[in-house]
Amino acid sequence: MSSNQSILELSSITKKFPGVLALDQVDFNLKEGEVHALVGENGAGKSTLIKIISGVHKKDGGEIKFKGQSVDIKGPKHSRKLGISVIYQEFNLVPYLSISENIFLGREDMKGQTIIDKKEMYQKSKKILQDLGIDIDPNTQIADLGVAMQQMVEIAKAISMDSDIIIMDEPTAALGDNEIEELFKTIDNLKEKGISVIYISHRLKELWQVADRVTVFRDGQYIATHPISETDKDLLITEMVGRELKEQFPERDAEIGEEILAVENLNRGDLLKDISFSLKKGEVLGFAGLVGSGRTELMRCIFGADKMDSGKILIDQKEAKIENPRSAIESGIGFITEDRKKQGLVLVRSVKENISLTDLSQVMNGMILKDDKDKKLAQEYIEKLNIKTPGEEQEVQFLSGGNQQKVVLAKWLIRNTKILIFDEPTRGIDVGAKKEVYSLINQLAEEGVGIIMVSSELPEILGMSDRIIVMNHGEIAGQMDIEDANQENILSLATRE
Amino acid sequence: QDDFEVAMISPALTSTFYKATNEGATQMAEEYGWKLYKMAPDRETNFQKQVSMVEDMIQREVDAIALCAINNKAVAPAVEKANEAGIPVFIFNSLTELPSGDVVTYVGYDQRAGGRKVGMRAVELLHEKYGELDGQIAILEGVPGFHNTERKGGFMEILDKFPEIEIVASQPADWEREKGMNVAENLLQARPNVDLFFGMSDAMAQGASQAAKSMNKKVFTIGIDGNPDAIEDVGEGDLTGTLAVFPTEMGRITMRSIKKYMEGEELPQLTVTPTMIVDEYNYDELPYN
Amino acid sequence: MNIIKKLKDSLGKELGALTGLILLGAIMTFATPYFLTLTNLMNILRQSSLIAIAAAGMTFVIITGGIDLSVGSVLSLSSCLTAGMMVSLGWNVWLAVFLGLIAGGILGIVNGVLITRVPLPPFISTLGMMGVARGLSFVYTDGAPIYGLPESFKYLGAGMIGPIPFPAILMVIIYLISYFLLNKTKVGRYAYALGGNEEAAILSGINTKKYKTIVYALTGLFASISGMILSARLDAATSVAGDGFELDVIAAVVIGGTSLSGGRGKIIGSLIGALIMGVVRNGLNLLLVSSHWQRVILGLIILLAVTVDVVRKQSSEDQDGTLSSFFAGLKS
Amino acid sequence: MNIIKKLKDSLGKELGALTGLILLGAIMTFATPYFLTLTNLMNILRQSSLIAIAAAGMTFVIITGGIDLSVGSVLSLSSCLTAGMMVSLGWNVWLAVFLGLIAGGILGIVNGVLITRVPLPPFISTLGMMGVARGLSFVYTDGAPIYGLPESFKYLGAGMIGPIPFPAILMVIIYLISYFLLNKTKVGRYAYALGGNEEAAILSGINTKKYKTIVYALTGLFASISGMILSARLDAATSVAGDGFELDVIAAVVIGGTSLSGGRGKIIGSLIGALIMGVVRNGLNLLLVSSHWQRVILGLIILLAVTVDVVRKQSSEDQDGTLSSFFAGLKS
Ligand SMILES: Nc1ncnc2c1ncn2[C@@H]1O[C@H](COP(=O)(O)OP(=O)(O)OP(=O)(O)O)[C@@H](O)[C@H]1O
Ligand SMILES: Nc1ncnc2c1ncn2[C@@H]1O[C@H](COP(=O)(O)OP(=O)(O)OP(=O)(O)O)[C@@H](O)[C@H]1O
Ligand SMILES: O[C@@H]1[C@@H](O)[C@@H](O)OC[C@@H]1O
Ligand SMILES: [Mg+2]
Ligand SMILES: [Mg+2]
Repeated sequence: MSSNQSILELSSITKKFPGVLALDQVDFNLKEGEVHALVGENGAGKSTLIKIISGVHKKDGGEIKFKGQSVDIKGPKHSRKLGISVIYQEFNLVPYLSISENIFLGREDMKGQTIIDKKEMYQKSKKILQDLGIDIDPNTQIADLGVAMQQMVEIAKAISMDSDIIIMDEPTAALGDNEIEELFKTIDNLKEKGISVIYISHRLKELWQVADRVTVFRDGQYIATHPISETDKDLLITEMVGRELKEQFPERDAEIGEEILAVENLNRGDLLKDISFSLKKGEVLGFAGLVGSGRTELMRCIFGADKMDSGKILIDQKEAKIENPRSAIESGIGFITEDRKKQGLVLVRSVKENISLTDLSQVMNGMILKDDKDKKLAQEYIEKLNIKTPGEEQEVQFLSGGNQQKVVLAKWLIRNTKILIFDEPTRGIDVGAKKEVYSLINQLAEEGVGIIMVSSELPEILGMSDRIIVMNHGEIAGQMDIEDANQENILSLATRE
Repeated sequence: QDDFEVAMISPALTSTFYKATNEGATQMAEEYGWKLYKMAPDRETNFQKQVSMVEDMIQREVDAIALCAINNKAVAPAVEKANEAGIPVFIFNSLTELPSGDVVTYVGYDQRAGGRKVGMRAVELLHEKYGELDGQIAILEGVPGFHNTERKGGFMEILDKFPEIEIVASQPADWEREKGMNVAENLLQARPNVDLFFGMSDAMAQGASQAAKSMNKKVFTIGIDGNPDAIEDVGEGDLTGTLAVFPTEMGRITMRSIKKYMEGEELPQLTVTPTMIVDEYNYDELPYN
Repeated sequence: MNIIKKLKDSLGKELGALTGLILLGAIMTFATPYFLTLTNLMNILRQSSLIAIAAAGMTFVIITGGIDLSVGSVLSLSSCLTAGMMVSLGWNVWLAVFLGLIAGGILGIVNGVLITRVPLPPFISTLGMMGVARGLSFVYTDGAPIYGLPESFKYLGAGMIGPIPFPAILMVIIYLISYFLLNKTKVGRYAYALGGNEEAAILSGINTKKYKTIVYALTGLFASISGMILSARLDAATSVAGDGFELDVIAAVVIGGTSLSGGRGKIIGSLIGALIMGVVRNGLNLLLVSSHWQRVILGLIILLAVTVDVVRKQSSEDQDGTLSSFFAGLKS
Repeated sequence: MNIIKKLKDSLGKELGALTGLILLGAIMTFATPYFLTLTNLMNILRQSSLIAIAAAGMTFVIITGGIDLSVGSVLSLSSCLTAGMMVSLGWNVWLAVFLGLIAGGILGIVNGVLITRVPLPPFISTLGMMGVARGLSFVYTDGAPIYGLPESFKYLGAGMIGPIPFPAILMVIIYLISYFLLNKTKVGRYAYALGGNEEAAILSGINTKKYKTIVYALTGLFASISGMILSARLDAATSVAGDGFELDVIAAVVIGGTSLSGGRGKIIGSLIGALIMGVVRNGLNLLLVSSHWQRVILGLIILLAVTVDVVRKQSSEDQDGTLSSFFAGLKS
């Protein structure tokens, strides 16, 4: 339970990265047994603060007081010794080690000086997992686990350290609503034990479920701290972006035309069972569902990235032979993957090269690439999509997340794609960038593009779709028009056993 | 003549043979007050490096080049370049003429005759062992080239006359000791009754002797070269015998020839050096060292 | 000014290598009067051409994130085949050369197929091919050199056009072609893309298998061109030719600034890398440094070149924060 | 039943390699009467020990996701140093051996430091070291063999304990130690961890630099043990010893089922891999297959072994879809 005793006090913390002032004299105060949320736009400095607390980065200025005493945190090991454990934004598990080996990585129990005590760690892990309500053999390899279970292992790892402070950097980004609920229960348990939690999330709505207080950062600066009960979403958003951001989901005025894509009786192993649906010109079709319900898998099949076992795909009412992404693209489909860095972009190459990648013939004369054409094409889309970059030669890795997402979009737009699949188009990007993506989707729909939008964020599904399909265990659990949709009926379809 | 520069380019130093030729050459160079540049690629198969070395020495404008090449075709164009640059070329450890290019003199022994001498000794040894003409011989060859062809050719000239003695294998071991050991070890497995290894250079014969030892086999091992360490091995009974061609002396003779040439003396095209079979009875009374 | 900037841009990272080359040249000129002469420079070009030509192909492979350990064996096998066709079979020289080059290309294609279809990691696939091709070369020649190559063939190794050795001309032509392929055609663009992010390339509709295979084929082809030059120079084709060659070639590419992790690199860098190795070997020979020390020095140069590259990258980040923003960018 | 399952589990993927070894053994036994004799089996052990011992170290390196191209050169340099100390300086045999091993370890540490501190990619760092160590070995010996090693030293190569060659005993000991290190101590655990996910290892507070360096030091040390055995057997230490050895060693590890991408592998697999290579070489010799064809066949075996591995992995994934779900689960 939350007391008034501060366990961690940060004052005037400053952190410079070359060319970036990531943190500018920020303050942050964590009380015993409280869940303290930290919010801010992409790049506001949240993760940086965490990494300073956990000893990954050295602070350039300011003071850290832990349990009332000034400390100089020397590294991850040191911070852990102090009783701080972190669930980082990126997964940090070793795929080919077991659950228990991962939980105790770096602090193995030893028999004597040299021998690792496997049994002891196995027993301890079993206990911790049981406490979390998870029934799984701690000898299981991480590589054999699903996303949600991996996140649970991270949580188990954090808890096993008997820490006083647990920091969670976007723990729910990869979780579905069910797992999120489990997580929240766990957090409540921790709180009861007097453990303090720093909780970072872009899903503001969650905060009212878990947090006691919330602190807002903007551009590396401390803005405000509120008890959660004394604030609301609009206020937080205003503080985060520094301006009022009305109407998250812009209006769309698209004419819904004739059927452009139809999927009939598509099957793939146990993952996808008898899927049929259709998409019309100018329509935004939302796909909702829990994590692992098979949405990404379905899109990959439609796009030819995975093979279907049986089923038909019709484009413009004609059967299309889709064998690989190439033939899908030639049939007019574009796919904005859920993971832009792993699947969407060649990070070490320029904006220009990334944009023309899907259709080099546009920038070629015969067999020869024309640099001027290539440049012109890139410039055109940089302008059109308002991509913030010093120029078309900039390597994509140096752009911010939202702008990277726009580059991915551009590479499909150059093809005049008829059908665009967006898989989690706003994952990990901030409110401002989100709105721009929504506007682009609308604009495309208005131009007659058929759009499929897979998203795990219900408000987004509800705010953007004309029609919604809910998936559950690889099947279509239900379809509804937007007028009939609300959070409750989507969730009940998504969670029905 | 303080600044007289000679480049002595060997095929490699993996055989102590060229250590010995270098040694002999160095003694004379010191006596004459010459600068001697001793060069060699890492191994005898690496002719392309040797060619580059000759080219680079031409650039360096040395006054004479002494050269031994396992592959005489490969070096011929470089020798021609030396001719163009007016640098005299001396070949050592070979009497076989290059396909092109002018050489002042070839310093070496008749390798075919050497092969014959070893062949004779091999027949004697086997005859002694069995009391009749019988037995099996395995040959360890060097990197293909005229050294190889001549020595093997001479050996076979003799052995062809004794069909009772079987040549059970003839495999390359690149003039190297380690390869000689590995090949011999393999042969001793596949042909367990081999009586005698003819290593066409001492290094390979020494490798064969090691192989036999580690497999607990008694076999004769004969080489060609008479390198100082091989002579020692003969003394210690590790090597049955070798055709001594006195490499140290060959190095000296090479330098003497250069000296004579510089002094305007007319040299014969071939400068033949001595050879003799060395075994446990005569290893300590050799005419040169 | 503008031209200098443009040159700087287009050379990019290779500027480091170029500076290195110029520096080495200056040192050698200073250290020995024999270095800076026309004939010596031509020697260097001729001596460097073997590594340089194979390095052009290797650059493509490394840009795709791969590696080709089989270039030395391919060099040997293709040159032995050509020699055999000319000498034993008495075929027309240019037909034999043509078929030898084709053989090199096919060996490359086999690599490509193993890498894209099984799929095997490039290191393994080309390691296996290294053994197989070298073995076949031994089998074909029975370990003995093939001598007596036709005069017209030897031109490939010893010919001169004016003062310039023919292999040097060939090298320049290969680099022009490679530059063109890498910067002006799909092959190059896709090589960068799939080396940078193979999955993204596939999902962008690129036939990555095809283009990877092309790249390995090219490397096999270029390696066999080096093979022709070598056997023409030595007037013999041998099964031991090009032993250890792969590491020299990789070293040239790496010294030239191409990163082994794929996705980046410039063709001109590899040429400079090969020339650096050539200048060092030649200069040290002229300085009478033993070939033993030369090995040590070349090893150190590899370490130094890449260290300089790494350090420069780090410090340029310190100036503009690019890499850190890259790491920052790595998060979702 | 239980024991078999346990064995199967602990051998894991290596079961494939073991099956291969047994199969090869059966074929050879069938094909030639010379194969299945005590002395021949002992021969195989002795011959395989060189590669096997260095492969034990290489296994650690590859599990960390690295590679060590310098083992052959380190083998040569350390054995030449030891020989020099014994022969030219007349030092005590065991002191010389000890110092030679230390030298090998130090070369490994230098690799480790370059890799962790500069940081250089392992391929580059050990490629550079390969040149430097080989060069120093040439410099030290002037390229000529050092011979006349003391009798007591030769025991390392030629000694027998009962019917068993001493190198084979040494090999078994090294594998027991390696098994222990890899499975029971932090060194092994952390090797797996940092090969599987280096960032996670760092964030778990593991001193990855230290453990990587230890692993390279171990490899240098083991390579120099192989070096001692080789020079003891040859009764000479040579600067060309172990040329190309690195590729044999890597091949043994890979045939044994350790993945070049790091994070997985078993030590016993590498022993089996080395034995497979030994059995093939020995058996083909007994069958009088020319060394030329042997090269071809060994190349094919590398390709085959890894292909089988890849295919088996694919089919096992098709059954349980686990690995793909892991990849699906890697969030950005
Ligand atoms: N290692 C680093 N090197 C250089 N710059 C960095 C580094 N890590 C973060 N930054 C920069 O510091 C600023 C703050 O980044 P930080 O990761 O803390 O943001 P965040 O609030 O966690 O954002 P997000 O919501 O996207 O996770 C950004 O401008 C980022 O680019
Ligand atoms: N390429 C693949 N091969 C095999 N299985 C996969 C693959 N991709 C996903 N899966 C598995 O298929 C199931 C459906 O996953 P999918 O990613 O399609 O779900 P989703 O509804 O899109 O969820 P998410 O929100 O995580 O993207 C999961 O069990 C997942 O682990
Ligand atoms: O290495 C060999 C050497 O020992 C001598 O015999 O000549 C031929 C070879 O060069
Ligand atoms: Mg963050
Ligand atoms: Mg998904």
